[in-house]
Amino acid sequence: MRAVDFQLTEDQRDLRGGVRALLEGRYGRAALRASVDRGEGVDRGVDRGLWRELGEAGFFALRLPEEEGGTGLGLAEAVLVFEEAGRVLLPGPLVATHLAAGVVPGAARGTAVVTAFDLGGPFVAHLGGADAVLGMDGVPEGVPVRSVDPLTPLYRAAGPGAVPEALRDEGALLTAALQLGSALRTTELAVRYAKEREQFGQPVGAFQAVKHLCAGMLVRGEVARTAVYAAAVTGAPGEIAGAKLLADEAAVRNARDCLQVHGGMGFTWEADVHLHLKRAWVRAEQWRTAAQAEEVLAAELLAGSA
Amino acid sequence: MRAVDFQLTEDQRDLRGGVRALLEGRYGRAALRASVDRGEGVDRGVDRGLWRELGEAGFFALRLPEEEGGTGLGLAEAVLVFEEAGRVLLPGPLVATHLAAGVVPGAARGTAVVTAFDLGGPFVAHLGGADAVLGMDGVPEGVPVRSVDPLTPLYRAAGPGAVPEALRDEGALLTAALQLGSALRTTELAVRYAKEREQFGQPVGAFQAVKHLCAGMLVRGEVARTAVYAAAVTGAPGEIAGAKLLADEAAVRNARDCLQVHGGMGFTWEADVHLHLKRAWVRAEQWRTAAQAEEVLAAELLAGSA
Amino acid sequence: MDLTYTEEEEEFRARLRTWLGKALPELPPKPSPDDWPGRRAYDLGWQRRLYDAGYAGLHWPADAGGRGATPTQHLIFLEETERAGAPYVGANFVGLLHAGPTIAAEGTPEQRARWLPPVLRGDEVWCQGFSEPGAGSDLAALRTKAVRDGDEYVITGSKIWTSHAEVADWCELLVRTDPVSASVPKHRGISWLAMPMDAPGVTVRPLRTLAGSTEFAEMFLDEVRVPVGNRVGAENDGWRVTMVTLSFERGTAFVGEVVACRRTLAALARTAKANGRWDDPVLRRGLGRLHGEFGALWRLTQWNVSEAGRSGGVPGTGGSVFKLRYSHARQELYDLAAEVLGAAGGALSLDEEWTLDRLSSLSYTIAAGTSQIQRNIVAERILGLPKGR
Amino acid sequence: MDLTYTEEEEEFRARLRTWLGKALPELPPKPSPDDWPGRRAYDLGWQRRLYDAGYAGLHWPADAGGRGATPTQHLIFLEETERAGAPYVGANFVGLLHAGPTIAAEGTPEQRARWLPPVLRGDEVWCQGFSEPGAGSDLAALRTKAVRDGDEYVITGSKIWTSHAEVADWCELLVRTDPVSASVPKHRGISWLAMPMDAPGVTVRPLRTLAGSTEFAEMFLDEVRVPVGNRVGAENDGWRVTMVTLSFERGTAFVGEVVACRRTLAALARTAKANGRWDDPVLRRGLGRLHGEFGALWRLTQWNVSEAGRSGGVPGTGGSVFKLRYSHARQELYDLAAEVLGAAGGALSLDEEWTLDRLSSLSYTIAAGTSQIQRNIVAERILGLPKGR
Repeated sequence: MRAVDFQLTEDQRDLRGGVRALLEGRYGRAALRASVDRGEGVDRGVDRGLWRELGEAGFFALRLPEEEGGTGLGLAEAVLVFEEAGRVLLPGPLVATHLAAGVVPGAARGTAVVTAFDLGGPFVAHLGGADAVLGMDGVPEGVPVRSVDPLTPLYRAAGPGAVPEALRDEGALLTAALQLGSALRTTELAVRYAKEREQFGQPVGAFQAVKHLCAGMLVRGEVARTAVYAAAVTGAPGEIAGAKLLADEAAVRNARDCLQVHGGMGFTWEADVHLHLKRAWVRAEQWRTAAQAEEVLAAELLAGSA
Repeated sequence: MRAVDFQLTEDQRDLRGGVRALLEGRYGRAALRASVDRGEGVDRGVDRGLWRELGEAGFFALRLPEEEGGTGLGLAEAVLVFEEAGRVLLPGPLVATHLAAGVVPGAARGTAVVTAFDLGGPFVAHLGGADAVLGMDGVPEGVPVRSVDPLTPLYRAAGPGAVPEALRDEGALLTAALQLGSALRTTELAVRYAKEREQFGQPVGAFQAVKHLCAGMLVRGEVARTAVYAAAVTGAPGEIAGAKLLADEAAVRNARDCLQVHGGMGFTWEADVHLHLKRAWVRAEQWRTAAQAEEVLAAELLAGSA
Repeated sequence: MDLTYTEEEEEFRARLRTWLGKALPELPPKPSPDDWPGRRAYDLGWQRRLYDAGYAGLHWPADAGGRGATPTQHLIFLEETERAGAPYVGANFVGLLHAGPTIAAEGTPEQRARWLPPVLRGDEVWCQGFSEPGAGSDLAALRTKAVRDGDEYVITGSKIWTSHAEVADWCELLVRTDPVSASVPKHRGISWLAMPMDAPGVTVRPLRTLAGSTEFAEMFLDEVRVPVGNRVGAENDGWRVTMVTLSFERGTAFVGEVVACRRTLAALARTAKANGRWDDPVLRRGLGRLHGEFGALWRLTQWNVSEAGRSGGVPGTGGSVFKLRYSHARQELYDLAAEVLGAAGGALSLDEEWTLDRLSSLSYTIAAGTSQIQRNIVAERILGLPKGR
Repeated sequence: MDLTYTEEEEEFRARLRTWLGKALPELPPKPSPDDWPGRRAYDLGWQRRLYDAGYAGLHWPADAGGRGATPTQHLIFLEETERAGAPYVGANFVGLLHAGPTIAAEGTPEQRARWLPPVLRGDEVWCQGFSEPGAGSDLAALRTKAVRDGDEYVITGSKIWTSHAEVADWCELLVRTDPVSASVPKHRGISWLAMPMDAPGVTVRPLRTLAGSTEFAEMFLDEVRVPVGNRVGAENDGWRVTMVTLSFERGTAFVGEVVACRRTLAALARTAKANGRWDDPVLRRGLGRLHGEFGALWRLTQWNVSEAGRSGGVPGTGGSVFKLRYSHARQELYDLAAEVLGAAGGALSLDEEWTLDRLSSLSYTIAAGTSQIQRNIVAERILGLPKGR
């Protein structure tokens, strides 16, 4: 007898495994650090070769029907793919380009780079060299500002000044999936360091204080994972708001705890932990902030309790 | 050369020592548990004998000028005395009666029991057998409600429905001092238990997780102590609001952590920790709540930053 | 990933709902909290109705008299009974969830025949004698001693946190049959016994909690004689025998509670709307956040249940993850409730049910493994971090 | 308890204010953050002005060339210089606050005469060579090795987190002169040396932090020769010698920072008022709470200073209490700043000074003893809890 099965299907596991292998090969740690170095102080735009490869791998067209060149998969599969992208800190306007597939020519195949005014204000990410902006005709001029995240160039530009409302839920969910991947990754980084680094004659991970920091990270990650997967399956706005809230919190707080576990080494530019934290800060501001998510949830709670 | 000296003077130390000795003798643990047992289910009113002894010891008249039968001391000394009362969970409307000294006949000497509508609503503590209510003519009828704190009987009554505004700062500060005493006491209780209780072949206090809980308790207590003492010296409304906020937090959170350190034993009626937590909950609602204190502080911050 | 129920599952739910709609109104009035014999009768009566309707031992294997239901059916059962306001498992808790499954897994055919049917039928009540005053988190340090005397064990010691001891017929008891020594580590030398509660030498004393209630008891054992035939599993193998119980849990332990918390949260939102606190964004957003939190916890329950379903009933480590987060969220819920009510709304009055529940919530980070112990489990068993020196 | 300053103290403050009002406008323009020689010159220039005005080594004992000021005077000095926006101690940090006091306490008369006046006058810069890649929290596990060769030590190893190494003249260096063994615990066998930074074999490499800046450096030592006469204290007694430094601290370590945070918080309130976020009670109350927090931290500073004054300069354990709370509060401050600004207000832009300060705040729970180490200190040294197995 079949039962409600919240676990991943075989196909979903395969999809995730394939994406992970692709990204490990194409955007491993060396590539990450190279793009950090390359991007120093200047926006060199999205790596077009990589973007096309992502397109070929179905990153953007995943949810398009097969007759439109997609693979006809759903939000659940998209979330698994974006989780993997979040793990390796894949740069670029992934969410906006994915949402543009089937709408903006070239987005589906990764030949176009599409961004969005998803920061609720005059700032927009990855505007340099973008081919389109979701919900706008043409690409506005932008003034670069120094971004806190070396892999998310920011521009000040005149635009709609607001998140494209119709896409807000899907954008928030996919961004939550990116956060989830990062939260799971920083847990791994912290645990690995805690096993290797010795102080006072034993691995620091043998100290209960460090152990409990790591346990807290795992719990945050698993709760966020459940929320994100469930929201992907149901597509309910309230669940998506909850997923964004919990994934944002998991990504930011796990990065902070990962930094703490690493001690001084975590404070260096060389360690990847700051890249996770900075990206998590950026993504927490995208599509739906914590305050907005809480209001959505509160309204749903009250409506449902009537 | 004399310097700014935030430390206690010799006289202040003597005062505190004297009050501590008095309360240890007159209201030690056995007396505390006896009054818990005696008060079960019914308000037997304040222990008049104890109240008079407190009056004789200057508990209420402390700040009255000598010509009015007081000892002419200041808020700093009152705070030290109330801290001691908070340590031993001394019951009764201590703050209201202290504030009534010199206003309500008998309050100064402890022959009158005076309470106040300091809970911002229709509830008033210790109304049963009270001789007066601050800011009211006469004592209203009250309907007893079952109080969460076995040593703070509560009544629903018609009254001003608001905290007496003129006395709010002093009331909040003295209540903060009670909270401070409780926060320091629960730290001691937790540390003592952590040293005695053995699990897995060592005192639980040797486990870093327990150690760090206790360290957090000490920090909260010391920060609250500084805030309360400083507010007593300056009498500034902003500092008093900060002191109430920090002392409330220290009392409630330390009681919670004390309970956690005690494990199952902390969940028993026999352990004193619940008495501290319940009283801390009551006092957090008296004179100035956290939300009110934060607003006072915010307004002061903005005014001072102009 | 699939969150839609199958047709069979929906049918199961529908049948259950229909039955609940009929059975619940027929229940006698609920006894008062301190009427222990009344509570026993009420809880056993409910169990008997479940038995008659075919819902008893839903999650037990068929060869133990159970229905062999899937974890998801069990989840549906717990969800629906909670939603319908059916009685809690109450006095049947230990028999159905701990002692019974242990006997089912490790008992002899005779032991199963003797003890399991009365549990399922609602004839006998069990209690648990595991914790001791000196052995809380460190359960294996237990010292209650059983000395063999012919066909009997003679037992002396004391137990704590025993619920329903006043009205139990049997106690699943952990005793030390081999003293700890250089060659006997503390996890060895423990045996599992079924002790009749009316045996001479058993004294039960109620243990009052900070909530003022006496849900638990202390139990003092003074040369209590228990037949050797009441031992389940081999002598000195009781620790392993006890751990087996957990394999029946399958992630469903807190289903009812999460459903209840979500209902409580909705009630709190209504209260906040009615008393005006809803207009304070600090409280409103706090309620929204908790709605997201409990939504995720509900999904985590489903996740754990479906994981247990895959692994054939072996519990994942999801239980520790869930418990850590849930116990904290439950405390937050009642702290927020106190803020919504405020002093003026009765946050300090035991006449408000919220206040009693707030007090009870304090045990959640302690009972059944403190949060500190749970974090150790997560760190060492899931993350593989080393034990300290 | 008294928080009013004495007449003498108010006079001291008034004189200092007058002098600052005159001296600050005469300062040259501030060098850019990556102009290390410029920063050295600027910081030393400021130190020279302090020296000429009689404020150099205010808290040093008179027999070390200092002014023997009371802790309160020192507190006033730090408060007023911060309020006036005077330069930070900068490149003079190690000389004035670590190496200098150590030499003053433990050096020979010749060593004091050689090294202390140039520090006070602003002629020489010191850096600190304590931490190593493998010895962070566990500082005593350091492995940089010094082998005696006649009148010299030959030093090989590496150091990390050395600030101002690029422009320092001297390094206070901890080296292992006796290898750890069964009879030599790790806290023994360490010696304190003054190493000239221009000695052959010293290589400095900038260490970039997550804030993108290179405030720190790594230092590689390859058979560096240092005269034995540069050792302060006895051979193998360097751990004790180093700890002595702390006795000069007297609770004043964070005075300037707390004053600065209070100013920052006020600026944040103005920003919130201007951008409308002030009307959001969640943020407004958060700001109010932090105002209370930093108010208490300021009072705690005064408390610690007056306690140190009583105990004659021996630091209380108040330092750990303060640091635990302060480092957390500082991070909260910048997190709240990011919320007040929001993405639309530049919270993600390094063009906002807030953002850089937010990044820097991340080191506060790590540097100079992680929060975990500080909690151990509080628990073991203040509360007397036992060390674990």
